[in-house]
Amino acid sequence: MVSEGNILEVKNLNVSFRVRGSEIEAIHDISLDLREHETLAIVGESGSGKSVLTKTFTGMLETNGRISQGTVDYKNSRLSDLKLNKQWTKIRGKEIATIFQDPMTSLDPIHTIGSQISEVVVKHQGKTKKEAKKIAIDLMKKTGIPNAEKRYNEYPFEYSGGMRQRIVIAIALACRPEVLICDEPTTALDVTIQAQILDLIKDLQQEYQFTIIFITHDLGVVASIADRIAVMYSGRIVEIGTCEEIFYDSRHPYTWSLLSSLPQLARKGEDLKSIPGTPPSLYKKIEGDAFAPRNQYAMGVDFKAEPPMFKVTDTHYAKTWLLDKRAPKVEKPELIQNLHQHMIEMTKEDN
Amino acid sequence: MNNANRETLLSIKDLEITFGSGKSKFVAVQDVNFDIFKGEIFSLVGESGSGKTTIGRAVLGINPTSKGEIIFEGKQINGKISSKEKFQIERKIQMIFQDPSASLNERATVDYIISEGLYNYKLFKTEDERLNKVREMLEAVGLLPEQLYRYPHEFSGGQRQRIGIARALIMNPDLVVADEPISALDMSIRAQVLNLLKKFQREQGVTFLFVAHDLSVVRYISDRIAVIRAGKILELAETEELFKNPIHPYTKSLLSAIPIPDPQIARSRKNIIYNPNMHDYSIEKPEFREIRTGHFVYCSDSEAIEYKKNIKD
Amino acid sequence: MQEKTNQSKIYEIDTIVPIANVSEDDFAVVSLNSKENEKIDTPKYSYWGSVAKKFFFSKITIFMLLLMLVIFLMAFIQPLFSGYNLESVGNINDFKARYNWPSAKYWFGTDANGNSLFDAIWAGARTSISIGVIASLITEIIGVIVGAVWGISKKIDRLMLEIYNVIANVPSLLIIIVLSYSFGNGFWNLIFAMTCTSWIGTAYFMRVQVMIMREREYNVASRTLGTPTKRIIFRNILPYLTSVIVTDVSMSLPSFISYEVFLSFLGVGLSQNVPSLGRLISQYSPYMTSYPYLFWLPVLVLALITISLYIIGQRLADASDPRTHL
Amino acid sequence: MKKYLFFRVLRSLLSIFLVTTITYIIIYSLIPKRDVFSQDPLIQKLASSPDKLLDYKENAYHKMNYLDYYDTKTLLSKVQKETHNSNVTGNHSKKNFDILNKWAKKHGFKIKSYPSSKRYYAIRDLPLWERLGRFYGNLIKVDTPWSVKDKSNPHLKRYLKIENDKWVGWALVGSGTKYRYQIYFNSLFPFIHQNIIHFDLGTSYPTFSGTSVLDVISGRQGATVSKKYDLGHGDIINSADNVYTRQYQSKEHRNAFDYDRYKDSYTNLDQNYQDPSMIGTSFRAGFFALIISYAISIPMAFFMARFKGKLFDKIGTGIVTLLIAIPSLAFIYAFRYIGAQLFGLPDSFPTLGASNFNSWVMPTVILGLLSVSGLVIWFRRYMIDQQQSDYVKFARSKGLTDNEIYRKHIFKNASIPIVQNIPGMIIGLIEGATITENIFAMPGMGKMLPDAILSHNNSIVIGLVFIFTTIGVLSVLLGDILMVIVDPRIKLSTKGDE
Repeated sequence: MVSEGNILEVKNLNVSFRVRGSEIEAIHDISLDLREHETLAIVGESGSGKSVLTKTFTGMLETNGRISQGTVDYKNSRLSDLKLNKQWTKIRGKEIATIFQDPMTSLDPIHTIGSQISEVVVKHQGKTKKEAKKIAIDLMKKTGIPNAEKRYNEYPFEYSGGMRQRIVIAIALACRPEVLICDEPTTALDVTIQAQILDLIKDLQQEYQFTIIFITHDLGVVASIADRIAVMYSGRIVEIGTCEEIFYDSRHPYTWSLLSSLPQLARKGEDLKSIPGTPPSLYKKIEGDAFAPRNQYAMGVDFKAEPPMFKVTDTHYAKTWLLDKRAPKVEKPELIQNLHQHMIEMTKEDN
Repeated sequence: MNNANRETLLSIKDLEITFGSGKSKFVAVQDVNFDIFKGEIFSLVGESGSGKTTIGRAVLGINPTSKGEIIFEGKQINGKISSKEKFQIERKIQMIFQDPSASLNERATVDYIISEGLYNYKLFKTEDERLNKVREMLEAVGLLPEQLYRYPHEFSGGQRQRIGIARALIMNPDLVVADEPISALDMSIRAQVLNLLKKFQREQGVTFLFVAHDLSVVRYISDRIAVIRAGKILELAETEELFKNPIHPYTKSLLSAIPIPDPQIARSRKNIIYNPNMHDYSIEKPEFREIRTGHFVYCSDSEAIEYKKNIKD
Repeated sequence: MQEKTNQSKIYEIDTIVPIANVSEDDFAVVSLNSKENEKIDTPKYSYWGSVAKKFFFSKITIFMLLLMLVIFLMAFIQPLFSGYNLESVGNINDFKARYNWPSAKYWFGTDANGNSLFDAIWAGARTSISIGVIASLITEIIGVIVGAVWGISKKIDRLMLEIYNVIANVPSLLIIIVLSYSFGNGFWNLIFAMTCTSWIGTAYFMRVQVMIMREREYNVASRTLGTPTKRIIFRNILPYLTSVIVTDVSMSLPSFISYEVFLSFLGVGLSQNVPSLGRLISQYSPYMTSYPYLFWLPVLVLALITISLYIIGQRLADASDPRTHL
Repeated sequence: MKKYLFFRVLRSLLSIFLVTTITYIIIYSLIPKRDVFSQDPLIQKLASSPDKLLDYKENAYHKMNYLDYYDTKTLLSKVQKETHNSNVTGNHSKKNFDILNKWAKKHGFKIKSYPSSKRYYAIRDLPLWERLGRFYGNLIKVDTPWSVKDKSNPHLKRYLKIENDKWVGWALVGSGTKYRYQIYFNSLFPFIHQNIIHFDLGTSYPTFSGTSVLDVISGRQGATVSKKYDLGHGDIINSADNVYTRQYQSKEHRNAFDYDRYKDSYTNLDQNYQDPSMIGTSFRAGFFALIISYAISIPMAFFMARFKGKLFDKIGTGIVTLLIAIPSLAFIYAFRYIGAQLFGLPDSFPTLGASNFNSWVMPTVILGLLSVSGLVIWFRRYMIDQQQSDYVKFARSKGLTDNEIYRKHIFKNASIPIVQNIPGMIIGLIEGATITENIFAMPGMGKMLPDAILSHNNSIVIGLVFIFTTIGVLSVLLGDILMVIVDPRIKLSTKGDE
């Protein structure tokens, strides 16, 4: 049972994979609440475990992966206890739907676009095929497909990337889900299409009132869409807060680095701020703070003990020793100190 | 900067590139004109299918051209040229690829990958000299000499891309075509690669043709930017000029699509959608015109007048 | 367990979190060695080392390898001592020597002519294995080379495709039968008949693989570095195809042996005086019920040869696929 | 699309032509022509009379298109007709030789004399290209109302009409044609039959001596059977005649009894035999083997992929590995043994004959089983490849059950390459049939091939190569067309160019 106002709750979740005889931990001690009707963005680089985390919500972990500890609750059911595919089919689509990164391959290449939408309408809304076709065409129109009646009978290869992603969204909508997981839905798309898809998702959320989990590696993308942002690194949530808190008042050095390295913030003539090195290999056991070796503010303690979650405000938490009383008071990098002011100036200047 | 005084390294004139023939003929690039000056980073920005990569590959001689000229250091390098000449030009123009995992030979060591071009052009006298060159290059891209005999798949994405850069730059090229070198990388890694390219431009005077789809990345790195759509260049200007005075509606739409990393501004911002049917070119034919010094736009006469009126300074 | 609960606990900002073994001094910013971040933690990778490790990992593979070794040694050494002659009828009138069931003296028994089946089988196995190995080698070498060139060069593609289309439409057994009929019987004639067109199948297969490879970015990269085509084939393309080639060999070896057996069974192919497993099987097939050992023992040896070859080949192909090395 | 199809068919025909021609050239240039007699018992019998032996041999070569051969009588009639010189005889004399030799030089012949009688005869070796020319020149024969040229029957009517014939029912009936019934219908597959176009692949020798190759392969076999023909008015005739094959018979060869029965000149006809033809036997076995093979492999591969890594998959993989690794000969023997011992099925086709269902069971089932391993491996592979694809992941995330995903999406996608493989299966079946038919002594085309080779029946070998190649080429064509039907992404017009 989840608490009032929440739709999904994750508690102390650990997920591990068996690879060539050894156990690899992909998710480490994550706790997370998802509020009803909110948009939660999960930001992290590849390998940080952001997709693995959401796969536990729909039972789509690869066969060598398992939840080794902790619980996932959705409304009245404990998802972490579901084992059989049959049990999951009650959740997938109908309750929690997912759209994936690559719209080019998400659709079955040899079935018509229309049939792939109405298949879901028939399944989840219990309509006849004829009714389903009408609903499908409506959904196509709603997601911005021009000439929907005609394009209903076309095949995926006749659609462009942006159009396919709209279809993928239409299919997800046809499930009437409570939660929509968007797993990097715009990464493979061009910038202008990305902006349009983001607008579309926003508009549809207004209309259908579902909850969104938006996964991305680009912090810049989520500013316009997220209510809350969780930053992940190496299988851990290192900072979580409202969108404003993350952008204007972040506390974790990794979040600082992510923000500083955004090209939109770069200053002409200076080097871009970059995060040195590469994310830790999952094969190696992490001691202390996973980010420590790349952290310019790293302290001795970071190599010895894993930092706990510190509460900054009721909505804002960060997992770094810098928030311990003993730590030196470190200012965040100058580049992102007056982010809002800076961005206002820049947008003015650029017309 | 006055462009007239700058030395042109690469000049593209009336370039047209087509694929296929007969009914399935497809014009990928048309009427493309631009110059790249020595030592600058010139960016070609457009969406997928706009023909930007095709132009980059034509410069490298990978895609054949159907019309027009590509002139490099005063000599035409497209069309029919002798294989000997081609071989010599191949050394001077190098490429950095988009996908670091696909563009490295997984069955070869880093040593071989970086030395491949050296072997082909016999750019060393002794084995020691070659090894030294490779080690230096490895260092220059921030990798460790001890990783010389490792295989690409042992490296992370960002590291692999740096191997790709090392392989191209060890050839001492005059021009490097960087084809979306960061779009396959994680946000946090991108800066490393961009800084590295900038460093080579600054320190060794390498000229870059930087192909990208994202204006935000390009702004930081490039000296001049050309915006391309559907095989035609729509606008070309110096970077700051383009951002301050975007003229073509398509450029405006591209700029409006750049994500703003600020929740308050991002939420209130409107996305401009470009409709290519807004231009009426049925009577007046569009041309690539210089609207103000160094700022070119693809437009008709009446549009040009309109655009000039709206320029602010 | 203590530690786990500790981790999950949330602390107010600016509190002192109790932890063991940490002093005040640990809360000072330390300088980082940026090179340290570039280090690779995994042990060094060697392709062939990993292939060997993966290959010898399975007990079945080792068993099959031993089995194959024993069979090969027997087939190539035993006939040197036995002096077996297929057409020898010296013992035909010695009734004691005829139709002996397997025993300590005649391990595999004797046939109607009083010849030892044990000797016959190894002499036959030698022929059959030789044919399989030689034919596979020829097919594979020609096929891989032609296929590589075919896949790279667009010029010869059209012509080769037409040739391939003509040949591929004809059942290969038909080609082999007709050719070995036309060229007459004999060991090398048979090999020629078998390999005359078989290479084109391999070549076509290689062509498709090479064409998939050819457009990969790293080959384009090599071209921009001025690498000549020959080196692209040998350094960039063929190394990727080892597992594909090994798979192909592991399929073609048993099939050539099978062809030989069948042709000899029909009485086409090898000369009358050459022993082969196919000939033994065909010769002894009437005894299937009366003296079953005569028929089933050659069949068994034949099956063991092809099974061991096939399984070893498949395992080697698996092992040489780097995706399995992780 | 139409243009593509046209060129596609043209290329297929070219393939058939090339393969047949090459085979023809190889066989006729590499195999010594005297080999054809190596199995011929008549040679021994004729050894005592060298003239007859020589005549026999040269006649055989003549039939096989190695050479043109005129014995003394024919030679003389030719020469006399042309030179109007009735004095010339075949006897050994300078004068005769000169006259004959003069004619021979003009026509490229050589005059030779028989070993014992010393009488003259003429031969002309045919160059390979001329033999090939004759082969292709005679390949297709079209029957028209002007086909029959019989001087003894000047009033023969020449027509084609559709009528209700009392022997065969409604048919397109011809007169002046070689065959009486140009198009007719009956209960035999494919129900509509024609006699307008006939293929002539040469004459069989030494086995089935003198019969046309195509008749050997496509003619029914076994004992004759009588059939009842109800001609109306209570007129019922019991006859073994196969009335569908009625051909024109000239007056001089006419048999009065037959003429009385059929009331026209079409009295030359085949008998009804009880067993299917060679081609029919092979087709029947091949068709059902194909069905058996798909019926076993598709579900097997489906469930192996569905439960990948589970017990069923492991057992299946083991079986498939064994099937691939064991030589087909050993496999067939083992299966034949099991079938005979456990189910009492005949281990040879002729034991019970073609009319008994049990004779067909083992050869057909085994032929089907031979292709199972390959099909299972590929289909399982395709299914597993599909399992990894993104659309399956997406289908799962939209709440489809595994059953729905496998049935609607994975199976259909994996079927596309399988459709493309159908031609390969058919070609494989031809190979398999060569083996099974031999082992079961089944009178089909597969058995005929080695039989023809062992008896040096070159015409049959070439005929079989022609037929097998045609089947192969047509099945590839069929596969390509099927692909276009099942896969929306492929358009024929582009496929040929790329």
